[in-house]
Amino acid sequence: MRIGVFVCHCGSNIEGTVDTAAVARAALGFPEVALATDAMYTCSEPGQDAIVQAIREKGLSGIVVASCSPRMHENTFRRAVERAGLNRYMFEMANIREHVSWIGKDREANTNKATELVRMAVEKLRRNTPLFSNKFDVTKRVLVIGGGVAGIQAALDCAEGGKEVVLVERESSIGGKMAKLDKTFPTVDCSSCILGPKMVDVAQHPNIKLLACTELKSVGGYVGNFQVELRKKATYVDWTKCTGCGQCMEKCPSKKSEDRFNERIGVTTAINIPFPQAIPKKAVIDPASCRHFLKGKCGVCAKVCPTGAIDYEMKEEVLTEQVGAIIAATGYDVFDISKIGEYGAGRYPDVITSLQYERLLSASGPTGGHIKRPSDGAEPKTIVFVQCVGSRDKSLGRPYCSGFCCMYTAKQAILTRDHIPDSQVFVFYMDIRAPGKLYDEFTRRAMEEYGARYIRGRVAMVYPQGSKYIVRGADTLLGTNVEIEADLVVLAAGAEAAAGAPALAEKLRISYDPYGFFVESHPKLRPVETNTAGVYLAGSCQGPKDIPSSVAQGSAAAAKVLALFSKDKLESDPQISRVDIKRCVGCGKCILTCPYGAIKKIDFRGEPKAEVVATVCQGCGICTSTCPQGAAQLAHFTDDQILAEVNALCRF
Amino acid sequence: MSVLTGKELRIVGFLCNWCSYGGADTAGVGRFVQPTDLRIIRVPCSGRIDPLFIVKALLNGADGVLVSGCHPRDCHYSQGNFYARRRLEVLKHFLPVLGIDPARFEYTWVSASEAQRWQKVVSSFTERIHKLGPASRLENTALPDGLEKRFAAIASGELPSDGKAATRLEELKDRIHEFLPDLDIVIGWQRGFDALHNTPLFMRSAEDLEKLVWGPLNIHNTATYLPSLRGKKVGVVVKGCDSRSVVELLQEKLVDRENIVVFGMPCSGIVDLSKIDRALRERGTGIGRVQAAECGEKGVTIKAGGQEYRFAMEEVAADKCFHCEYPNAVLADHLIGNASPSSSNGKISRQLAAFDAMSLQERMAYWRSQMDRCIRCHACRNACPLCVCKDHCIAQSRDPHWISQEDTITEKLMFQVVHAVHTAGRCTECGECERACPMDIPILAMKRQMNRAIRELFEYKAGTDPEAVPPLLAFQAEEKNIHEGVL
Amino acid sequence: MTGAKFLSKEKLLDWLAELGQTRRVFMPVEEGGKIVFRPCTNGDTPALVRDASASPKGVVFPSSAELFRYTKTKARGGKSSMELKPGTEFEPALIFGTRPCGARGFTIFDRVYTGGKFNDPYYRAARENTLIVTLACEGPENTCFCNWVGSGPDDPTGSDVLATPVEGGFVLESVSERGEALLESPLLQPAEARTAEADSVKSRARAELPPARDISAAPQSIRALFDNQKFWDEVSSKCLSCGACTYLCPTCYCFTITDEDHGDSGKRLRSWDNCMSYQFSLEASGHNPRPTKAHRLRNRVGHKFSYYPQLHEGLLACCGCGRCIRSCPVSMDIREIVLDAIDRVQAKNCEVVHE
Amino acid sequence: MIKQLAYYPGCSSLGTSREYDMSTRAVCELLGLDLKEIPDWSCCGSSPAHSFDHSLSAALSARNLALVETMGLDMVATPCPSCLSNLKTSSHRMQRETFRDKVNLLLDKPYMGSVKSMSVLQALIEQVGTDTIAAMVAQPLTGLKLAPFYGCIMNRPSEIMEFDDPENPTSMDRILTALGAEVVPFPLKVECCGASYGVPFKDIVAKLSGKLLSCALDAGAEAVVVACPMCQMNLDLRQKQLAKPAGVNFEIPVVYFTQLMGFAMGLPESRLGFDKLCVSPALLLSRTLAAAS
Repeated sequence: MRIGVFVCHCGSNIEGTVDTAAVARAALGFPEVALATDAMYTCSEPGQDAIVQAIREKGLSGIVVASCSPRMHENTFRRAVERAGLNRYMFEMANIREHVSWIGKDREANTNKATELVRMAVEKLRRNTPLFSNKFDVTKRVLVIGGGVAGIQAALDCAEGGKEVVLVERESSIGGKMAKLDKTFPTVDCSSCILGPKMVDVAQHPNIKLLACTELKSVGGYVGNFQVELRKKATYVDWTKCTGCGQCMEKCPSKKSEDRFNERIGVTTAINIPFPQAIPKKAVIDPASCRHFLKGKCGVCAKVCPTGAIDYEMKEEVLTEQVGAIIAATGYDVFDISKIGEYGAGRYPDVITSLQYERLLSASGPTGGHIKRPSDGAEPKTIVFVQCVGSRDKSLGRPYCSGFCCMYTAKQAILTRDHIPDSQVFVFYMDIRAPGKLYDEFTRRAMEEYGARYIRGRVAMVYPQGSKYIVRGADTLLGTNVEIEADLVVLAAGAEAAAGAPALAEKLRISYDPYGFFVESHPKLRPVETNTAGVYLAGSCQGPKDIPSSVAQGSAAAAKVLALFSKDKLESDPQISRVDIKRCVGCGKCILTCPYGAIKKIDFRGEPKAEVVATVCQGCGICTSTCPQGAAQLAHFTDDQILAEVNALCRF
Repeated sequence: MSVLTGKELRIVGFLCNWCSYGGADTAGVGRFVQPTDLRIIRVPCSGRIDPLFIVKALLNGADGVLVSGCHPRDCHYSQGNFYARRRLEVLKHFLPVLGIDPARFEYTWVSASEAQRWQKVVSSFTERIHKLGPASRLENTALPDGLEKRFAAIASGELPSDGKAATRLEELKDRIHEFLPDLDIVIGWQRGFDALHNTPLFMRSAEDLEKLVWGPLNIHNTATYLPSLRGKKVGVVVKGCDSRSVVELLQEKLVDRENIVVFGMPCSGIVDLSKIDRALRERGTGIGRVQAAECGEKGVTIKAGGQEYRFAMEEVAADKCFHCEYPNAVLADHLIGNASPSSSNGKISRQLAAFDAMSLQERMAYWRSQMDRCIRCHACRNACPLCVCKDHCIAQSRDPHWISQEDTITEKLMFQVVHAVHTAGRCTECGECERACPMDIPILAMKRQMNRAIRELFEYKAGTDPEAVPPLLAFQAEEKNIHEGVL
Repeated sequence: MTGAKFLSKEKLLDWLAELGQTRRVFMPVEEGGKIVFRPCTNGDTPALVRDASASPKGVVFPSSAELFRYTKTKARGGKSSMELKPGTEFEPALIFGTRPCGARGFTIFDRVYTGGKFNDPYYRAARENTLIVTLACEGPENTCFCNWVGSGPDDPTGSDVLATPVEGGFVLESVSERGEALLESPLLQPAEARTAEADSVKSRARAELPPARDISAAPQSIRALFDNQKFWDEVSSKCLSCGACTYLCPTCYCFTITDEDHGDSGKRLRSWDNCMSYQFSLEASGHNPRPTKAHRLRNRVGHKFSYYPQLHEGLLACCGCGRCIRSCPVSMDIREIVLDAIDRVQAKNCEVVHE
Repeated sequence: MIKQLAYYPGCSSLGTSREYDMSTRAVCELLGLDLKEIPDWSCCGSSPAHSFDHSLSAALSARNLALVETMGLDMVATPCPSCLSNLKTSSHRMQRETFRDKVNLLLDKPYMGSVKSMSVLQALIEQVGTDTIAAMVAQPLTGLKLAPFYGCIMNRPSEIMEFDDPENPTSMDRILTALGAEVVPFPLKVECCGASYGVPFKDIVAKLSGKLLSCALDAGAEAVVVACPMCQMNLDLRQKQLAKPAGVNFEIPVVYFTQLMGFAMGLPESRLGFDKLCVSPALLLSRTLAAAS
């Protein structure tokens, strides 16, 4: 090998504390180094040209650049050496800026350290081999998991982009949390009026295949070629026949089914269409409360159904879909307020969540849009809102801010005063977080125009006294205790990761944080990508989000998918693991530990061997450190390459 | 060119690309001043870091090794640091047995945004290494006097017992006889070249069965042969310890349950031929001159050079048999009786106790003196029932090139570390490595130390549950007994 | 020729120290319960009660020897040159206290490395500069079978001096001319009457050895069984395929060559190799002509008792020391395999005759 | 099966809450809990000690815990939540090595940290259980409406006390239900009665305790059931003082849960000490007896 070493001054960034010329001189003494020089700005156009020229003129077969972090410019230089006709992997970087010149001023020590880092890079490069990507076909269909507003947006954008979409939703209708809202902040426009048309678009779009009452069972394959198994739950109603007429609901004698859509405020019929604007508008039987299932006789719905759609024998089905990309848009759940004993939720019927209150406000809700106390149906006159319930609370393991509670509480304060003009509204808050467009103005309106009384402080306790509730808290601005006699207490319950999110993440082979929210690839620069190629995130599954952010992320994820699908062939990263079949003894330890299921057992002349599925492997190298025979080797980070670096440091 | 003498020490860092390398970059961007000793090797993931890289560095000149990866749950590859955490923690527990101060190795988690934290990690680790000073080198250590005596002073313990050992053989033969027609081979033991040396027996016919013997001279682990006989129907006679190897092989799917038939024999301890040799030499003769030997309940009676010598089992039993928890097969298709286990009380072996009593310096010197004898025959490895790589062991490979042909003590010791690390969480402490060693090098100590770590960290014993996954091939998001992150 | 000399036990260390003035003296010492050959240092006492665990071959033929080292230097203008330095020169040595079998082992090396058309300079230099003072055996161990291979407890083959233990010391007899010079030390006394005592020690030792088995049919028998995979499978079934037997064997002379390269410098090593290892015959293509331990054991037994004798006038490549039996982790017995092979072929021949 | 527990009566047992101590011993004896009084026990230091010096406070408790270790027992029960709070806090703090060393320096015999402290209430719930209690009832408290009052420190802070729900405990509710009584929903069951202000700020106590009793009456309770000597004293002794600010003449008995247990299990009154209470529950209890017969 003929190696060229380029030591960068980076202006004075490196040269200021490192004698780059001395580093270059020392590098000339390293094995197989044919050329070593220092340069002002290696990454600049002339700098790159110098590398290209040196490769051509001096017949170099490998390049080391000692400059900034490879996380900064590795790709820049790889492209440069490629322009000169070398393989992009015949290149190494020594990070002498972030790891040397910027962290100390001792020029002697820095120069020495920089020289050693160059030696390491040279020793590694000597063991590098050209690596080549594979090309493979892309299935241009996308799976969107979750039919909330983020999923709907992502599905519509992809469909509009001409790609087929499979949209799966766990509930019987899409719409998600937004469908449950009465109005939205800061415009106070009707939530279902703006979401409804989008839901209809989903139902009618020729490119969208909507699967409600369906969950993800398993994911196999890799970017461009996922095989997805979907579990379609038994609805006991044949949806191809159901017209959504609702006669079954009218006649159903069992009215004890929990009303999930209305956040369990009241009950509903065992056969049910959750809300009038449901998409698909199809009935579902809840076998937990249906008399047919509980007692073995009833059959009223089957009798009244004009299309004969009822099918008590229906079984769960497993469907298989081929897709090239997956968007997870599984949303969030509301914090379980009964976990806070001092507020008495669960014991006191009139201590409710904001989302339950939203249903009380909604004209399609259980009270027809009239605010009534769940306990006695009376109209409350004094309503206390408590913010940050299950948010920003380390003791509950919920240290994060849910982000949208300040805003919806202000909205609900305003709506309360609209609905019951003679009501008194109190809001306990820690800080008002309203950084969005028109947001702060909106909270001000709640206080100033609508007379909501904002009290800065936490609520210590809620307890009943007669038919009222005493809300005891602190007013930290006045430095006093306050006690308010309330008719209704609304807790602004924070967002938490949707139930089952970690399990889903494991199926999708993506990371999740300690709270169960999915982790994006980069918090700033890759907010909708995950570390698994081909899997994207939209909406609150990544962290609590309000509607505009969710919609924006839905569109962003769709854009990523469309960009991915704009190529007919994808290239795999060649920095993946390979198994030397001659060394492999087929013990299967790599298969056990691979987080991607990227290694499979094969039969080679009657002997078990491991084989890496190149397109699934993400290049973590766990198999390499697991394989005792050194048969599995991660290309570009092989045992020999790392040993060369260790030896470069320890032998001298 | 090297570290700046007097100013720096040799500190090697292994950082994952996604979090910690980024964190170090961020620290640079933020101009967080750090000591200059550390040299960083970039790897994709902390899960890529083979603990052997760290030992390699520490044995070959590093004064300290620092590993840093993504915080648990933040791994770019979702699970890499979970595996790394287990493996690195185990290594930390293992290093002292080599005489390497575990404080010279640390692993921690730093995210790409934690510049300040990175600065603190580098500074405090560098400071720690400077406090420790340059590491002592294997080649430069000298053995203190009287170490052997200290070894000998440590008491052993209780042996398992089986009062009916004498009558078991016939029952075993009957049972094998019954199943032999359906089996290709049954592995047992027979008398070897002299009265003290038994040797593994491969029975193919009823005639072979007559050669079968039972007793404390059946020192070999019959499970060792199973992986190489895969595909055949094999019967195997096992002692309790052998059965744990069978279980471990099943755990790792290296043998097929349906193809093996296990005959479990209750064991009341086996002899250590080296101990007998030593005892005979003290009496002026040697194991090579043994004319007859008889093993009874009370011990071993040996005739050599016309004289008779009696040894109680306690004098000549293998160390592993003291406090034996599993004198009966933990898994058997045919269990020929039961022995009563000795009380284990969680006591550690004599060997480990002796190591614990040594200073780190002494341990290193001890290995230097012991490994010097190693002839690199790899009998330790080939006798190990779990060394399934055998023909493809990295000790003899040029690619990857972990170990050279130079017969330095460092290279020889490195191989033993490879063996210990590769069997970590898998080793059942059957002791075959040490028993097989023709030079009597006490290499089992390394595995014992490793197993102690595995027990403490994962409350796990290899080869006791066929369904269990070896702990280093698994992880928990929250590790009960690992409390990392001291930096 | 100087007559036999007597060396009293008390003067043994002095004599060794005297020898140590002109050459490195190696002797068997006890280490961790085993006996190995180590340079003689002040205060050490040789372990002479029985044969060493390791063979003396390592003194002459080290387990890993540096043949040469190289350094590449770059001149300005990109031209580079390679400098070669020979490995460390062999300094004169003396092995004290090997048994006759160990000394005889060197003669088996000699035929290969210096006797025929090949001349190995490294071996020759070492061999020529090494003197061997052999200690005759007083009695056999269970694994001894030197009389089977034409040797015996007082076999002087390969030695320069033969020392026979007698009451209070040793009777030293020179075997070679170089050995004779060793007996000129003022520390030695004329042996006189002690020679007879030595003779009786020798004959007693010879008598104590169980009678030798006739293995003259071994070369043909093993050759006849070459393709009998079943036979080799059976006899190798308990073999672990480790290298204890070969590395301890005084007659196993195989080596491998590797370059340990460190970029611009490196060295070429010659190290012991082991035909029981898979790597021994592994070809670069991945093909291995001896893929199983049966193939490899066949080679080891065959080499010693069939192929080597065919090349070297019927002389066996085995000195009968029994180390391979004694140190085998599973107590394999090479005698048994050889006898088994002879028996099988004989039985087969009988069958043929009967038919 | 008889279970042995060390017993730490606490100073109140010698004075203001003798009836609590008596009834506790009687009930436990009946239910097979063998309470071994710690020989030579000393004061837990109460609030004054820990307001002054944490290590001194811990040493006072640790001395008693070390005595339990000498008894060869690993559990200690105390009727008084304030004592319990000190025992638990000390153990908790002494898990920290530096603190433990500091405290042990003050002690003759170091405390090794092997003792689990619990309230008598917890011991009855966990070591006996409501099933056994229900089975031992001789005269059920049928028709008796009771407000169980736990006080503010019995369960809090939860990470130290580690028993029952800190905000809505139900252990005493379950015992009373097992005795056959009706437990009224009592939202202020973990409120502060103001005990430590008893001397300097009587007006605060009047406000806090008054609210508690009012709430109990509002909830329909005929008696308040307590598990704390301080609460008992405040709510019972001061009813006259509370009457004025609250505008109510309370006259509501405040009894220890152990007294009611003893009563329901038919223990003689001499072992239960109802006569030590200020507001006599005699009327209520005789009503229950009448209802039962």
